[in-house]
Amino acid sequence: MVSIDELKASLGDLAKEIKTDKSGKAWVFVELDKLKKLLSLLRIDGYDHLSTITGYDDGEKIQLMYHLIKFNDKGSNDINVVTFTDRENSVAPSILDLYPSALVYEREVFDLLGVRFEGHKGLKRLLLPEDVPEDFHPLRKDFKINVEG
Amino acid sequence: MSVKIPIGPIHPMLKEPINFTFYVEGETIVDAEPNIGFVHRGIEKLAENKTWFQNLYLLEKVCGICSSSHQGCYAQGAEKVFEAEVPEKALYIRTLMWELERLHSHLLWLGVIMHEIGFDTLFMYTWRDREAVMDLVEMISGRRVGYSINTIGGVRRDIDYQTLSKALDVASFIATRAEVYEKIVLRERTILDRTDGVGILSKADAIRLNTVGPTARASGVKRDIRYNLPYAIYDETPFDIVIDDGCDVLSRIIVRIREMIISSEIIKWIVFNMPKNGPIAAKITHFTKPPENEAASRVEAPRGELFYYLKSNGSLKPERIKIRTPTLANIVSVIHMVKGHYIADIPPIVAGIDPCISCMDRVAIIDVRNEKKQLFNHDQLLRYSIKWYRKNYRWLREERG
Amino acid sequence: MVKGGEGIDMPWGTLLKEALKNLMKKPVTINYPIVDIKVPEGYRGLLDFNISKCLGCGTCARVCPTNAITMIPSDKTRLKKAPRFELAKCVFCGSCVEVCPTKAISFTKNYHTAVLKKEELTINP
Amino acid sequence: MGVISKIKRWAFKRSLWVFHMNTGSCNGCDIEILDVLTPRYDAERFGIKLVGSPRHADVLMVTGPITKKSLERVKRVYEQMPEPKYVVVVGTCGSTGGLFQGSYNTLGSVDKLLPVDAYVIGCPAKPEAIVDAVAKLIEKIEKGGK
Repeated sequence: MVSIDELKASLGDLAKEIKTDKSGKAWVFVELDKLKKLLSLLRIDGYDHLSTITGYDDGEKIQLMYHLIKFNDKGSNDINVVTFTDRENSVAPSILDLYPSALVYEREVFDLLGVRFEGHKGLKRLLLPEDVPEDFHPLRKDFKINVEG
Repeated sequence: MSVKIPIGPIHPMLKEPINFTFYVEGETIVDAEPNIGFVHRGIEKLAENKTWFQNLYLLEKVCGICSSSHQGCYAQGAEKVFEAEVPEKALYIRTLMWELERLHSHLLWLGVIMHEIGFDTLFMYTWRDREAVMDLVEMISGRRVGYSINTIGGVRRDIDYQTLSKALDVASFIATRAEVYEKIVLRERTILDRTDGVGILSKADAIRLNTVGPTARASGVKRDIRYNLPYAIYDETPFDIVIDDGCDVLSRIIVRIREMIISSEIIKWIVFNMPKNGPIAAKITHFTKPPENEAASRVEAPRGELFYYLKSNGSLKPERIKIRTPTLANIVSVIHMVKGHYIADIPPIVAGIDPCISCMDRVAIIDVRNEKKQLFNHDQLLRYSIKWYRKNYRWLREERG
Repeated sequence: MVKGGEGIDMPWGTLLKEALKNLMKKPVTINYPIVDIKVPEGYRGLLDFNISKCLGCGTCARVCPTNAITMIPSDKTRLKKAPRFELAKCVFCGSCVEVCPTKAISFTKNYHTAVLKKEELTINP
Repeated sequence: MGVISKIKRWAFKRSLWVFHMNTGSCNGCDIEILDVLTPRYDAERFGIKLVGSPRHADVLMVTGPITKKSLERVKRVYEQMPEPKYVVVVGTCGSTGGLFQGSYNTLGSVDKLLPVDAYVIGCPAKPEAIVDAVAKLIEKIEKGGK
């Protein structure tokens, strides 16, 4: 379990807010322009496993969540880094150079939510066919489906 | 995997809905590009439109092979969202199903990889032995695949002494069979020639590419969510993590075979330590509304780390559900692994990560020297690789020592 | 990991022993279409519906994840509505069996789900 | 009835070759189809064989609700099969859409695209039911359906 004080000390004022949920997991909130700096600090600290990138459209902003693990025998830590990007002009820095496994995760978020990752060469759709309209991003909240019957 | 990739899986051996483009120079692969999404069914969007309880059955169908891992991982996350206390007996039954699933999944995969290298005898043996596990899960849950045993706050069915003693029998049976398989795999020339030294993924690369599950452990990376971030009852369960430093397909086979033995030991431990009575589920019904909350949940599925993110908005339907299946995490490693190998090695390498979307149904091979494009389907590729090995057998053996 | 070891240069050594052992055993193949198989207690097969117990409350239709149950007007129940089961949509999850207040819905052990027309499986009240 | 069609029907009776295609299923039905060919059920007793090319196949076994990416492929595979050809759908999601009704990326049921001869309901179907389906199909062919 990661302690908040330790995190605060190592991240300095990069993080906007750090909180823990009921099960003791840390959620670190950060501004978009400081995201890369913060992730590189965490990467140096030993958080070398990126579980995935979650994109979530809350109606006003698009949230990007980076779920990281620091493996350390029995006392491994997992934390979640949260940042926000604009809904109309969704851009975020690519973290491919820090985490090569982000290759597929960034393509997936781009595909389903339309967030463009700057610095990701050859960013294209991962799951949907190539011929769908360019602005078709099914996980956005204004796209509705009907599951009744 | 799957899902979205996650999703899914495909038939692990005969035809898969995944498509790779390989760039080759002569016989050697210089680059590869996967094309996935043939099984993308929009599950994450559908999940936002169904209730928390209906999603139990939807998310189980992300993958038919690791269905219990998906459902259990979702239920575990949803319990955090609902802030529910799970009875201890429910956790034991849930873990029992997870381990049985690992047994049948590894047996299935062992058969598949043997088929990929053209060794169908062992394929038939493993699938025969797998039926013992399938009969047991049918007894416990009422279905062979898609057990639907988990619910939010516990499990749906109790387990009686007869079934528990059957579980003991099955565990010992699979453990003895696993020993036989290990002997065969390590001594059969046919298997050694096709898998030893093939698909190298070094320890540093495995960590750098965030490889998960048995694929990482076969590269000497000691990472197992059951051990590192214990969930359910794994922090009390005594078990060893199997690692091997061979870094090749052979190591991946050995790691999975030994994991079967470890799993059978865990099953025996669960059977002996299961609480005798007590409730099996917390009181949450189809019409209970959760508080506004979010949770991340991880379990070690047979193929590696499975990740769920759940967010509720206080209504009967979830706000967002994110699934990251282990195959998706490993697909980057596959691209790295095939580079520098021969076309004939593609089937064992790709099958080596246990892709839930597994097989390749159509492979395009492009020769970078003369831009010639050749299309293979999976069967042709298998036949091609067996023939190629027969022809090049002698010098290859010398080359690989 | 010890590769090879004794017996490696005896082609088919380990496997041949295994194969010979299996030769002596009786076949594992079940003679299915001729001999019926036994399914275990609690198997989740096709649904059975007993309209005399049904209240017509419609809880089953609300919990069904696949919209396989629709409520249609009927004279036979107290609330003048009864469920119609399109079993071609059923995924055998058992939600309806669990929530039914009067236990009017139950699982049978019938696993013969192959049909030439989907409508053969619909249960009308 | 001509002699040739009689011979054709006789030949079909004991040797249906199956091409299996996953069009977006969860793998559950796929492993059960494979199970039918392994020692416990051993469908090769009845001459049922999985083949690797649609050009050799008599029966197309489809699992899954047909995703957009697999739509073109399933059409192409069906066109490549020689006449007479039959389609068997395995699993609830391929038969009616099942849990994936309403998704933006699936078509729903297979019968919107291809003429289907037999359905195997179940999520996933039990291997015995898949054997049943082939038995029913053989019966249908004997009676001269199609």
